[in-house]
Amino acid sequence: MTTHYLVLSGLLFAIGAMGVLIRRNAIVVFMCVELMLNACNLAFVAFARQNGNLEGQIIAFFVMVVAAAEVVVGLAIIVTIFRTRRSASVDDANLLKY
Amino acid sequence: MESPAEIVQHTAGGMIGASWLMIAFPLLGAAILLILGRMTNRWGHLLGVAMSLASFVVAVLTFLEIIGLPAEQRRQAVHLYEFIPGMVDMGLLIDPLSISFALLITGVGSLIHIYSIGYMSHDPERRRFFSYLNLFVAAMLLLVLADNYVGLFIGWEGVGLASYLLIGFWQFKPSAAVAAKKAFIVNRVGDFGLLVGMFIILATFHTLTFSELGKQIAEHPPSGGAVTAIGLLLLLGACGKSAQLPLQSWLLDAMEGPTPVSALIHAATMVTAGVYLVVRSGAFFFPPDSTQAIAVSVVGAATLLAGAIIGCAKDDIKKGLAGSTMSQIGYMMLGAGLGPAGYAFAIGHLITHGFFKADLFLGAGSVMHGMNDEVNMRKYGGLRKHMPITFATFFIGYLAIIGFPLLSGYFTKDGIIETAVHHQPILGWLAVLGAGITGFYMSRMVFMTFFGEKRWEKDAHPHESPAVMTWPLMILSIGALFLGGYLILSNRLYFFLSPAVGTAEATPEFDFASTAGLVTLALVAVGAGFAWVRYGRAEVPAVAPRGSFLTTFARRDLYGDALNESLFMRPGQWLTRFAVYFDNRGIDGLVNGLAAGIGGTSGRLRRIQTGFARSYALSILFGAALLAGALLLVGNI
Amino acid sequence: MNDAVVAPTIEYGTLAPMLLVFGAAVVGVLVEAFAPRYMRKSIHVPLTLLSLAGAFALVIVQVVKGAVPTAPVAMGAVAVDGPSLFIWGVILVLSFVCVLMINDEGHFVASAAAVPGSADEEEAEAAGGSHTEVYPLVLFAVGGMLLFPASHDLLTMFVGLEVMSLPLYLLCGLARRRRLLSQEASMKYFLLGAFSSAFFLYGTAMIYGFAGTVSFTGINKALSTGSLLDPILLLGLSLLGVGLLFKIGAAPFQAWKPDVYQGAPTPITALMASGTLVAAVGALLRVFWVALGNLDWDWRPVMWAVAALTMVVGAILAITQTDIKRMLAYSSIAHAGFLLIGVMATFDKSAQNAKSLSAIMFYLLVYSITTVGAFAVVTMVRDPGGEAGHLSRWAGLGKRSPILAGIFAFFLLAFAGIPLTSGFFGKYAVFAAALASGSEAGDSLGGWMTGLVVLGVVASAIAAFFYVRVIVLMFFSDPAADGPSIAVPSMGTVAVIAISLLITVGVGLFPQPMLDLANQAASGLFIR
Amino acid sequence: MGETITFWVLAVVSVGAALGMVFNRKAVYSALMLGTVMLCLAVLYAVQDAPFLAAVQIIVYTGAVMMLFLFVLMLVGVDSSDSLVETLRGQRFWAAIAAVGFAALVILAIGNAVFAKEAGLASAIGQAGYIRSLALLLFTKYVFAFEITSALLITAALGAMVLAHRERLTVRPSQKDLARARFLGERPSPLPGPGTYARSNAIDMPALLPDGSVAESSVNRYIARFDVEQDHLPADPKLAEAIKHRAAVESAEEESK
Amino acid sequence: MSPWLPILMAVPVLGAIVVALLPKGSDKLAKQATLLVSLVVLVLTLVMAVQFKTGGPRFQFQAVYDWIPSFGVKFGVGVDGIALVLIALSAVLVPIVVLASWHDADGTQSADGTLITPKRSVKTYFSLLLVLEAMMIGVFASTDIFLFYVFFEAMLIPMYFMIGSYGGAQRSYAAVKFLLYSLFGGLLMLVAVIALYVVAGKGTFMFPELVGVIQDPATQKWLFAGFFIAFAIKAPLWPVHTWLPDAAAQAPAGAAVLLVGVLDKVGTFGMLRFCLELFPDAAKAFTMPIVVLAVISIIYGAIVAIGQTDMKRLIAYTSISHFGFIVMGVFAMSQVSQSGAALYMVNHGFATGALFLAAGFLIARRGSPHIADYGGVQKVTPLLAGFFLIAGLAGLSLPGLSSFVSEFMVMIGTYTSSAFGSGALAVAAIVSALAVILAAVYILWMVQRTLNGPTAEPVKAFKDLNVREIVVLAPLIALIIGFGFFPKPLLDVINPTVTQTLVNVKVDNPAIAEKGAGQ
Repeated sequence: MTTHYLVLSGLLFAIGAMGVLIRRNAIVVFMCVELMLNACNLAFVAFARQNGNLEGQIIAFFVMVVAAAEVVVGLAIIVTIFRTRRSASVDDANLLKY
Repeated sequence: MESPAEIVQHTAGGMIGASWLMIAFPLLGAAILLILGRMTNRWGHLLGVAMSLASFVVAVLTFLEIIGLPAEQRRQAVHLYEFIPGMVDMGLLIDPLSISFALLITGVGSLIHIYSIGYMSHDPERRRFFSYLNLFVAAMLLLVLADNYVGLFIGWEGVGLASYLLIGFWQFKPSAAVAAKKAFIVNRVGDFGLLVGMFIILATFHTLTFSELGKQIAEHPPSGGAVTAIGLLLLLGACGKSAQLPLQSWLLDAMEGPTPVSALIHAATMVTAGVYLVVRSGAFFFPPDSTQAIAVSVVGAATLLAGAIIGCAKDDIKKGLAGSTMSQIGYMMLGAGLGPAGYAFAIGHLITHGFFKADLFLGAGSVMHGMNDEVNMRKYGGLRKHMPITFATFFIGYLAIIGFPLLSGYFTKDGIIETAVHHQPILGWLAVLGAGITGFYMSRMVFMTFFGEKRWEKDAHPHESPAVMTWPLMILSIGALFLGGYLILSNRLYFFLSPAVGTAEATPEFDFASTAGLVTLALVAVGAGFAWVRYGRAEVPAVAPRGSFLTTFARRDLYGDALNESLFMRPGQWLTRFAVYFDNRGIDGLVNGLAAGIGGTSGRLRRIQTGFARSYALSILFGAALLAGALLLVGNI
Repeated sequence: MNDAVVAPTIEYGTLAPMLLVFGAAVVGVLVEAFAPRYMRKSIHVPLTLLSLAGAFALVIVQVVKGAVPTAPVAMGAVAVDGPSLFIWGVILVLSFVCVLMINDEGHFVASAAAVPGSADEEEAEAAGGSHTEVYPLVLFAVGGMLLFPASHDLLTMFVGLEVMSLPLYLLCGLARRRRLLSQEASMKYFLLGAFSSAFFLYGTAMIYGFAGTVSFTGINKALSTGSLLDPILLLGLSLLGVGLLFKIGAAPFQAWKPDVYQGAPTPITALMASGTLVAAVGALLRVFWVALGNLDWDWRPVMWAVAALTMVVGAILAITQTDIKRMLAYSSIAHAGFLLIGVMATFDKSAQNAKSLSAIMFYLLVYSITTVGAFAVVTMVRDPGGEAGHLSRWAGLGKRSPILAGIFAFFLLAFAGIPLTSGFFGKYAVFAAALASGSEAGDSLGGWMTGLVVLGVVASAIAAFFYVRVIVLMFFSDPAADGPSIAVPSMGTVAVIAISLLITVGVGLFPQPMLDLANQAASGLFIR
Repeated sequence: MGETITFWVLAVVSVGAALGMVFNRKAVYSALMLGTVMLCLAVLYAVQDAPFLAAVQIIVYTGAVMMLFLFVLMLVGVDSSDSLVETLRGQRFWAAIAAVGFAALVILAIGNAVFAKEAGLASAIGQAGYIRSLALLLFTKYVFAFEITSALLITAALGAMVLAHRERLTVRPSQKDLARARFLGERPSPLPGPGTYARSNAIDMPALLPDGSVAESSVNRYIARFDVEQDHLPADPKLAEAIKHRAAVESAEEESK
Repeated sequence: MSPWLPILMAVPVLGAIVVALLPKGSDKLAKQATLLVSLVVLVLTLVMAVQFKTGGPRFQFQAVYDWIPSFGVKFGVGVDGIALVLIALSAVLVPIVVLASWHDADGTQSADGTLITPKRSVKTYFSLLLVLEAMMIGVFASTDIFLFYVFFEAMLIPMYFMIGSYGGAQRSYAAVKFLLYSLFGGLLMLVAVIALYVVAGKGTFMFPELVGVIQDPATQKWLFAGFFIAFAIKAPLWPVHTWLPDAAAQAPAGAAVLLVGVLDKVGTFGMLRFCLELFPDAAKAFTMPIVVLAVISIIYGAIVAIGQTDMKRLIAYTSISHFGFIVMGVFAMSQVSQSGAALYMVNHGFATGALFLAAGFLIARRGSPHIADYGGVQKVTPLLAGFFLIAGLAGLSLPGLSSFVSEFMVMIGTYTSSAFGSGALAVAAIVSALAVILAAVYILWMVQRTLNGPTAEPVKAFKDLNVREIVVLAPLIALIIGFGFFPKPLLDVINPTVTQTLVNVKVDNPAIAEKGAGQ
């Protein structure tokens, strides 16, 4: 079964990554990152059972905490940008280039 | 045939040991005059003359000491100092050949110095002129006295420098500046030959010193190829310095210099350095009847004709004389190519030519002095009454050069012709022809200048030159009268020189009634007569008539310049332009292009940095995929 | 059910430097909460500086005492070995210096929440407000930097990574001038950082799946036993690499660097360009040399390509830059490439590896110090609208303020690696290590290492061009009529520049003491 | 068997939801889709002997993190939706290629790895029990990371404060202050209301005072200006004049700024 | 441990610091101090040189200190004959350059009152000059290859600033080009230096200990290439020469003198010492291609020089031609050719130095380096013209002037070299001899266009050399003439080193003229 779970996690990770690439709304982009983290968690949990130790699950906890903190910071940044530009599109922020 | 005597390393003191003073005096003079500059304006010319005379005195004393020695000891090498350690030591070779030259150089040189006091009296830069003259004398003495090829070469280039400076003495005239440069550069072509010749000498014989060379050749007779190459290369050098075909073109232009320069450098001494070189190297590299020796003669014969033809067409008195110089040196070369049999005559002609040609040039200078520096003979005429001394001396020189019997030129030139007819008949008869032409153009010159109606410019007031100028003329004309006979009759010169240059198989005899001699005289007479018809009796037009093809050919210096222009200068210019273009656009262009290419790459590549976070994310994902792919690939290998 | 939990052992003494920094950060937060506004700065500054200095002193004490532990501490989470201590020392010095710069007026926004250009902002500025939260945030970031390269398992490393990054994401957006750029930088850094840490995490998952543990010791052990799980190991390796290479800004993960460096407040840029780079390289070394050291056969060829690409991209793209900070960012990319050459210089012999490690650490030290100095100079060259970022504004600086321009030129020459500057010896050390390890018998990459060094040399030459171009602008061009003004430097900035200059010159003339330090630190290699 | 069925059902659902999240134009839908994925994952955790994690997943992720997302979405505009036009040339194409390639590589790697039989968590849990085992790990082996995580949370809080919180720089005027200001001003009473008319319920119509004169101040001056600029004046010249006048006041004020 | 060389380096460095720290407005004092320091260095150098024992060990005045033990780097200095004469060359040129540059940074006005160069920092210029002097001495004195490299590269920086800050209109382009070219070569050399250290495995960079260590031919070739490219760029050899005309033309005359006169010599010096002795087999293997490049340099440089319209560029191209001779002499690997090459390095320094300075004085009077802007200078300023002419003649290697001896030795040494048996070297020598003609063309044509002919209008206002300028040129001219007739002192010092080099290169090519010299 581990393989199944891993393939699923891989798919979710790739979908998340693709979402980051094609979505313009910063919030959605960020959601995609969250999806990727979730995919990681799935892998950790699967491996935990595969390897017969609980470390994977512990790591998954940490990932959740880290994700939560990241979400806070990230959303704060997005909000700030939105206030300034009235837009949450990541494409609109491209003054810095070349 | 016998080789020259061995060179003895000079040990005792005496005049020979002090012979370096010969060079040192004029060198010192030049240095003082150049360094002190304007401070010496008042007495500079006197110092110059004094130094030249001092050198002459040393030369005479050395000469006396040499002739006091037994013949086999007359070659003395004086070691001066270590020049290039392990390769060349600087030293002097005092032998009959070099001392003859030294006497000529210092003697005629001193006379010309004295003459110049008067000739240059109005020039504000007279002091500089004398410094150059002194420099020239020093260099020329080094050339002839050095006991090795490097020393010779230093002198060789030194006289080239002095010549350059003196031709360009009036450098503010563009023509003078160009002429000076041309002289130097054409000479350098010859120097190239001399230089490469030295390479081969050193490579073959491991020495550049005459004494060692003699020993080497005596011990290991050299193979043909290298010697031929050396000979031809030295000949190239000689051609440059002596204005022989094909490097003759500079000499006519060199007449831009003050007339004493033309007399000293471009007639009496420097231009004969080529002959000296051939004769000096003769024992080593120009065995009689070898390819290179014949080449020397051929060059000589060709040049003597060319010079003569050019001389016929010139209205400029100095250029006419320059043509004649070429021609006379051609005779010397012709003689020098004949081996020891011709050496004495060649050197003899060289010495007598030194006198009579200096005489002629100075005479011409005297004429110009009196004619507001006019050089066009068509604007002379009838001057013999106005400057009698000049006329007389000039006339003596004239007679000497055309080979009027019993005058200097007669003996030496006839000697060469006879020897040539004997050894190389074709060349000999060409020389005879040349003598006839000489008779024509020299007569033409004399007639146009001193005879006929006066054709002067309005403001010309011809007058005799001051004594300081006429005295040297008189002394020189004495030489022109008698020196030839003294040297040639009873083979005085031949025997004097033979320790230095070797002896011929048969001791040459001067024959007053040889066929060639008589034919020569006849031709000369015909030439002179023709000249009388054309220029003595008939009126000389003030503007040169167009003349035939041959005249144009001669006036254009046988198209020598045109040939140089189309063969070397134009292609050279194109090459230069191409090279400059190639350097800027090609090599530098490549470098700049590379830089621009990197810059351009940068300019394009930075567009990848679009500023869109999503593109960056894409590159990260791609990178991740590549990294993973590569690692999986590497891991599975 | 009632077996007692054995209390974990935490070696507080060993971890003291890090704990001190974190503690100070927490105290800083409390100061924010309770101290009146007008007092906050005057509390923060000494607090921050003292804690950093104290932490540095603690590092020194450990080194002097020679009490470098030989096993990981804090239940195997942290490895405080020679390299860690060296890197800690470097980071602490750098952060101290950066805090001196941060301390200057005018770098940080008065009110981050106020919309740029709004009345609110004006009001906040008029009130002279500024975000004193910057200090605790910096301290947190520094704490993360200390943890990141010293962590001994992947989880701690991940946490360290985030602890280091989150405050930096925030700090990037706090520039006082050109706030749009600053916010943009912040968002880009954040999104891409989160994206890349997801990769890091996925890699961690794979490694965990392979080894059953995330401890470096355990991974290393698992590698030696061999397994049927190689594919996921390699996958994990590559994804971990993505996360780490992103942090040091290696191509093709370099794209964020110019944008973020340009947009962020300059003192923060300096901190990122120095401290973060040092920490990230330390972490990279730990992962690739300690955990995956036995896998060098696999990762070195790939790293070769990354290093080559990074050097070339950094050097070439920098040529056409017109913004000084952006140019320095690209230069930092190129230098990351040079560092990667050093990272690759590992092979069988541990003595040689120690030399390589020492070379890398030496390079990190000299490069980062010079970088901080360079950015400090950048802060001093100002236009009415803030720092004069555009290079054309720098024209003729050498005429107007020769000393400042001279110092900056010296830093640039150090970047270019001209002898008698510290940068030269850094570059030399790394190249020498690479060639030496490449010449070891049996190294399949032998000739390739030489090739890489030659490529590095070519990249250096290209890089020299843009450094030199700035010097040309400063010294050989005539100054613009309305050129930028030179801010009267505060004591802090003067100190920063002086310290950087002193080290750059000193190490340039006598590198031996620093080399000794690095050698000593590297002699024991990493704790495995 | 039960696990397999659960897996397949949830796998299909979660992948579908993930794709839905990526491809849905509306951000809110995306958020809901993400929630779906998270819930699915929670169930899968539970299936894989991680019930505690499943609970945390639901509470922390679905409960807290997703709510945060939704809040921010509302802040930014709930109905915001991406345009379907891709502005970056080739972005979608290459994104798809990269994602598919990456997924292929991952799957290839996983597929090539030969897993042993799952070890199961029984031995790891052993005597202590599931939760206790977790706690044991968390508070011994990973205690340092655990503690350091606090720094992360503090940072997050601090960061949110810095970026989002706007500190009041002036004292908020009290009601007393406001009242005093009003009575000190020109007009203590409220402005008259607009004249509303049965047919057109318009607030841009000035009220008429009892004397029949027009109460200019009854029309909002911005609206008056709008009317003037849009040439939207009433037919009654008296009213039109009043609106114009009112608009002129606004313009003058605008200029004086 | 002899203190001479460290002192020689320390004095100018200290001088530079003092000059740099002088208060504002003390320009004159700065100049005087610089002159004093450079004269002190000159005196010290001469005193040291006198104590050099020609028959003694190869490296004398050695001093070795630990510098960077971690890298195995020592601060090792010591001189052999060639290094000694080159240090002496630097020590002689610097005071002359100081005097020559006396007003270079002051800002100059041309005769018609237009500003030619703006005022620039005098102190900086002269302290850079002194720093450069220290580095020049250091680079020749280094016996540690790493130290050599350090000086080799570091030397670029003061020169870069001297060109870039004090040069002509295109100065920044020229300065950057100069720096990047040299840096690029230097970096390749760095790789070779490191590789040498690694491959040799001796743990040291000391040159004497590394001679003959590298045996593997392939390794030798690679390392040789690394060193050679750097030196070829520095030298500069065709086709990597294009930086020189720009740099020399844009640099102020004094800096140009040091650039062409000394800095570039490091390239040929390096070839002779490092390329040959460290990698003898590779050197022999590459001889022919290198000699071909050298011959191309000789001819090509001369031809391009003919086509120049800018005096300083012209001189620069002549130098390219001359460097071709030096390189040819080095690689012909005979005693005579290498001694000639080493001598050429010195003589070329004097000759080109004099030419650049004289041209510089000319340019300072007119404000234009274009040959076409002159004419008839001789009439107005005979002294200047005279010096210019002599310097020019030295440039065309007129016999009697020092450069002739060296050029002659190089050519004849190449022709007679038996190192390679084949006639190729002989052909090279003959082809290179064509340069004597081309040299006459480029020098004399320039002389004709500048000094001769009718006096151009702006030239009429020229003033002749003042005392300072005479003091600048006279010693150079004296040296040129003196060594032209009496090169023995230099050759005596150079020869043993060359002999040792040939022993290390394992070429049995004894002095060709042994027999001739046995008097």
